[in-house]
Amino acid sequence: MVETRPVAEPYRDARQQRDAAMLGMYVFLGSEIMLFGGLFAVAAVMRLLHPAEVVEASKALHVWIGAINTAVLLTSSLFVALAVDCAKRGRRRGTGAWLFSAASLGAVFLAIKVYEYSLEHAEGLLPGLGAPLKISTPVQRAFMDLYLVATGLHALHLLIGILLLLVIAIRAVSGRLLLPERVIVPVAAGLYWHLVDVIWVFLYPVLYLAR
Amino acid sequence: MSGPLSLWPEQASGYGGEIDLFVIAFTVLIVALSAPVFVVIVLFAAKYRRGRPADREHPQDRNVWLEVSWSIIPFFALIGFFVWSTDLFARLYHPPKDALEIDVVARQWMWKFQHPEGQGEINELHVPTGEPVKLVMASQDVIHSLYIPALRLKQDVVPGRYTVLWFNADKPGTYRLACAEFCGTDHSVMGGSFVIQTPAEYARWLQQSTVDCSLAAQGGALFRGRGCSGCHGPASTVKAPPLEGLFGKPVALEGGATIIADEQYIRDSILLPQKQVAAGYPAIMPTFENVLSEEDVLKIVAYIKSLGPGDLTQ
Amino acid sequence: MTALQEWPDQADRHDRGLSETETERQSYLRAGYSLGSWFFTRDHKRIAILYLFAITAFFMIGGAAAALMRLDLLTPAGDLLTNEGYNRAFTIHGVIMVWFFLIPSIPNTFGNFLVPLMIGARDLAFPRLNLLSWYIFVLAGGFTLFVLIAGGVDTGWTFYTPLSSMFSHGNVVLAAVAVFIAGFSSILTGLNFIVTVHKLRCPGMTWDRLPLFVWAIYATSLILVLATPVLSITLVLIAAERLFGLGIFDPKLGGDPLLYQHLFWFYSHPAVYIMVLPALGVVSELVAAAARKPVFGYKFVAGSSIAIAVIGFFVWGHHMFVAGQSMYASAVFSFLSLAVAVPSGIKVYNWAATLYKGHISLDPPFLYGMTFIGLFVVGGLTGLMLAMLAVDVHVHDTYFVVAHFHYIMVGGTVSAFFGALHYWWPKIVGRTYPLVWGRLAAIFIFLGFNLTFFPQFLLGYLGMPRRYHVYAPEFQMLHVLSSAGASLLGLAYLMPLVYLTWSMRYGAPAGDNPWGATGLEWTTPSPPPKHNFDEIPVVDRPPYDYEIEMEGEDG
Amino acid sequence: MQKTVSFVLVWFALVLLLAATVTASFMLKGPAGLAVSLGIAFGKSGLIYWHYMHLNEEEGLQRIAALGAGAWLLILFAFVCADYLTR
Repeated sequence: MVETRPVAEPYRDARQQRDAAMLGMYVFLGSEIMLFGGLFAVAAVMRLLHPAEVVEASKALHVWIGAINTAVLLTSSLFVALAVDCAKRGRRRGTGAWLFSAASLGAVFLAIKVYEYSLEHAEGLLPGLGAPLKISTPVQRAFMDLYLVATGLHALHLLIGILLLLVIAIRAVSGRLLLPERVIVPVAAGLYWHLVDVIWVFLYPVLYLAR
Repeated sequence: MSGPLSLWPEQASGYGGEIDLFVIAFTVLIVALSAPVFVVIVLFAAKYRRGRPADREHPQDRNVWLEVSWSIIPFFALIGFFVWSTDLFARLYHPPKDALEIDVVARQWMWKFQHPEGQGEINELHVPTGEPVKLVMASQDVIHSLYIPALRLKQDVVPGRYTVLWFNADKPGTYRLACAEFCGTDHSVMGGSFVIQTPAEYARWLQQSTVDCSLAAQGGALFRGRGCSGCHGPASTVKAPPLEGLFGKPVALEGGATIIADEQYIRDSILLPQKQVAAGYPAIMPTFENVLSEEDVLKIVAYIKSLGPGDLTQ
Repeated sequence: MTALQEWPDQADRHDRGLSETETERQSYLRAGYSLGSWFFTRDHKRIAILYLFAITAFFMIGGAAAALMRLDLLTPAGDLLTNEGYNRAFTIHGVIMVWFFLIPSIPNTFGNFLVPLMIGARDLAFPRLNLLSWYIFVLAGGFTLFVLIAGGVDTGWTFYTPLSSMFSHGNVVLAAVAVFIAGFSSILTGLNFIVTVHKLRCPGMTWDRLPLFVWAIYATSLILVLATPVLSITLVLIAAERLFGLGIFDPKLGGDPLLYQHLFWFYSHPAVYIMVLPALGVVSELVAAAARKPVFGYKFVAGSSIAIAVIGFFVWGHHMFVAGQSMYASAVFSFLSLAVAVPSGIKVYNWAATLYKGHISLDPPFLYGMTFIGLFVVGGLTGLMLAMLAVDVHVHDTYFVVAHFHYIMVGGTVSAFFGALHYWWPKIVGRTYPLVWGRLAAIFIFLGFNLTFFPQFLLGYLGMPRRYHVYAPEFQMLHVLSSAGASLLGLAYLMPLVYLTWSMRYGAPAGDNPWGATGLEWTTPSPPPKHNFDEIPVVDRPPYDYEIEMEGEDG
Repeated sequence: MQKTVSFVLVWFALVLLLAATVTASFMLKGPAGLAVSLGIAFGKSGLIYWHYMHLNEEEGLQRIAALGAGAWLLILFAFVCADYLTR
C-alpha cells in the first residue's frame, strides 16, 4: 500500500502507523466480542436451565423475518467489502456509492426490525407496554427480555455503523478523505461493520432457531 | 460470649475441631514458605548494603533449576492440603438420611426456623446434641447467608431454591448465629442465638413451645385449602400426577429425562410448574408463585414428603 | 541502619534549586503554560500528570469514607452512623477505591508516563485516544461521586442481585451507568498500551529486552480489554432488570442470581490482577535498581506476569464456594486458585535472590519495595488459605477476607504506587526530595498498615462478618486497634504529599539519572523534553545490565 | 477484479449457509440442532473474518488479536456451563 502523506507523531513510517491502526481495531473488536459474549453466556444458561420453555419461546419468534434480515446484513457486508476494495484503488465515487448502499441496507435492517417488534408487540410477546401478554410462562417472558436486550444492543451498534459509513461515504466523495492514502479509515469502519454482521450471525440461530 | 477481647472462637462440633486443626497446620506451612523470604531479604539488605565491603564475586542472575524447584515444591505441598480440605468440604454435601430436619426461611431482616413437630422460632435456633441436624433453607427476598461461627459453618440462602446445611453439634451452650451475605439496611442486626441442648432439654423445650399441629399437618391443611387436592386428590376428574410416595422416587419427565423428586423438584413444580412436566400429563398446572409464601411451600413440601402410598385415598 | 546516604548522582548541586534550570526550560512541563496546553495535550507525560491529580483526589475521597467507617466501628453499637449511612459509606469506599483509584492507579499514571520512555517511543500509539480516555474517566468519576454522595447507593461495590436489582433503595441504575462509562476508559487505555508495546518498540528493543514494568503493563492491558466488557454488559443487565423488571437474574422468572455472580466475578477476579500486576512490575524495577543488579531470572519474572494474567481468568469461582455453586465446580476453582500461587511465588523468590550479592541501597523506593514484598506475601498466602474450600466456608464474607484483600490491594498496590512515585519523581518533576522524610513515611506506612489490618485476620476467624455496622462486644478491642492503626496510616499517606510538593520548588535538580539505574527512561533529561528522544534510540544490550564485578571489592 | 469476484462468491456461500441453517432448524431438534446451527454460524463468521475482514492479508499477530477474544469466551462458557451441569 503506497502512502505519500507524512506520518503522525509517534510513528516512524507509514507501514508502522497502518499496522498499529489495524491491530488497535482488531483489539477493539475483541472487546466488542466479549461484550456480546456475556449475553450469549446468559442465553446458554437459560437453555440449560429451561430447555423446553426456551424452545417454546423461540418458536414464537418470526423465523423468516429474521432470515431476511440476516440476508440483508450479509449483503451489506459484501457492499462494504467492495467499497474498501475501491478505496484501495483510489476510486472515490465507487467507495462512496458502495458505502452508501451498505448503509442504506443497514437502515432497511432496522426498519424490518422495528416492524418485527411491532408485530411481536401486537401478538403480546413483548413484555411491558400496552398489549396483554400472551406468554404462558415466566421463563418464556425472561427469554423475550433477553431477546429484546440482545437485539436492541445489536441494533444500537448497527445504528452507529450506519452513521459511520455515511460520514465516510460523504468525505470520500467530496474528497476530504484522501484515497488511497487514508484507506485505513474505510478499512477500520468496514471491520466494525463486519463484526456487527458476525454478531447477528450468532444471534439469529441462538434466538430464532432454538428447537 | 466473653469479654471485650477474645482471640480464638468457641467451637461446638467435631467438624469445627477438624477445621481448626487444618487451619493450624496450614498456618505452619505458610510460615515455612514465607519466613525464608523475610529472613533472606533482611540479611541481604544488611550484608550487601551499598558501600559495605562484602564478597560480591560471581553473582548469578539466573538458575533455572533453582527457580523450577522453588515454584514446584511448594505447589506439591499445597496439593496435599487441597485434598485434605476438599475432603472436609465434600462432607457438607452428604447429610445423613436420618438427620433431624429443620426448615429455615430467611427474609429482610430475620431468621425463621420451623421444627418438624411444628414449633416455630425467630432469630433463635434450638438443636439437640448427638444427633445430625439438617437445615433446609429458603429465602423470601434477597440472598442471605446463615453463619454459625461455633460450627465453622456457613451457607448462602438463595431465593428461588433450597440450600442445605447440616451439622452434628456436641457441646451444649448458647452461641451466635448471623447473616454473612450483605442483605441490605439492617444486615448487621440480622442475627440471633444458636442454642445447643442435651436431647432431654431439647425435648422439654419442644413441649413448652406451643403448637397446634405438625408441619406436615399444616401443609395438608394448605394442600386442601389452596385447592391442590382438587386436582391431585383421589376424587378429582382432572388428570394430575398422584403424589403418594412420590418423594425420593424418580419421575419421568416430558422429553424423556427423569429426575429424583427431592425438595427442590417439588418446590419448582409448585412455583414454576412448566419447568419439569411429568411425562404423560398435560402442562395445565398454574403457578402458585404469588399465592404461597416460602413458609407455606415448605409446609406443603413437608406434607407431600409425609405421604405414603394410599394416604390420599382414605 | 548506617548513616543515611545522600542522593547518589549529584549533577549541578551548587544550584539550590530555586531558579529553573536549562533542562527544565526545554522540558515537557514548560512546553506551554496555558490551561489549554494541559487539558488538550496529547503528550503522554502530561496526560499522566492529569491522571495523577484525578487519582489522588479519588484516593482521598475513598480514604475519607474509610476513615468514617473506622471511626464508626470504635463502638459495637456504631454510634456515629445509621445502618443505612454505614452501608453507603462502605459502598462509596469500595466503588471509588476499586474503579477510580486501584484499577487506573499505576497503569494510567506511571504506565502512561513510562511505557513510551521505556520502549524508546515518542508517545503512545493513539495519543488522542489517550486524552479521550482521561476525559471519560474524569466524567465517570465525577458522575459516580455525585450519585454515591447525593443519591446514596447501599449495595456494596459488588451490586449482588436480587438486592441491587429489586430491593435496594439507592440509585443503583445511575451507579451502574457511571461504572459502565468508566469501563470505556479502561478498555481504551488497555488497547492503547497493547498496540504501543507491539508496534512502537524502538530498534533493538526485543521482547527479551523489555523492562519488566512494561511486561506487567502489557499483561494488565490484556485483562483490561478482555474482562471489562463482560462487566459492562452485566451492569447493563442490572440496570435493565431494575428499570424494566428484566428476568435474567430473577428467580421468580426462572432466572438465577448466581448467574450474576458468575458474570460479575469473571470480570472482578481478573480485575484483582489488573490492580496488582502493575505493582509487581514496579517492584521488579525497584528491586533491580536498589540492588544495582539484573533481576534474577528475568525470563521467569516476565513470563509469570503473563501467566498470572491468564490463570487469573480461570479462578473466579472461588468467590462462590458458599453461594450454592456446584460442589465439583468449587473443587476445580479451588485447585486452579492454588495454581496462581506458582507464578506469584516465582516473583517473590526471584526478588529475594536478586538482592544476593547486590549493592543494596535503603533509599525510600526500596523501602516501599520491601514493604510491598512483605505485605504481598502475607496477603497472597492468606489468599491460599481462602482458596481452601473447608476454610473458606468458615471465613468467607468475614473480616478475614477483608484483611486478605487489603494486604494485597493496600499493602501491595498502594505501597508499590508510592514506591513508583518516589522512584520516578525526580524524572517526572526533575527535582529531588528529602530522602529522610521519604524513609520515615515508608516506615510509618508499614507500621500503620499492619496495625490496621492484622487484627482483622483475628476478627475474621472469630466470626466477625464483613459489612457489619453493629457488632458483638467481644470484637471491640480488635476493632479499636484497627482504627488506631488506620489513623496512623492516614497520616503517613499524607506525608509524601507535603514533601513531594515542597520538592517541586525547593528540591535540588535531580540530573538525568539520580539513582544510577539502567533503562531508557533514565537516558533522557529530567524532566524529559516534549518529544522524549531527539532521535529514536537503538538498544543493543540486555535489560538491567549493571556492571557486575568479578573480583571482590572493598568499599 | 478477481477480488470482486471472490467477494461475490463468498457472499453466495454465506447466503447458502443461511438457507442451510434455516432448513436444519426445521429438521433437527435439541443438541443436534444446536450443534448444527452453531457450526454453521462459525462457518459464516469464519468466511467473513477471512475474506471481508482481511485476515487473509494480515500476518500472525493481527490474526491472534482478531480471534483471541472469541477463544477467550470459551473460558466463560466452559466454567459457567460446568457449574450448571454439575449442580
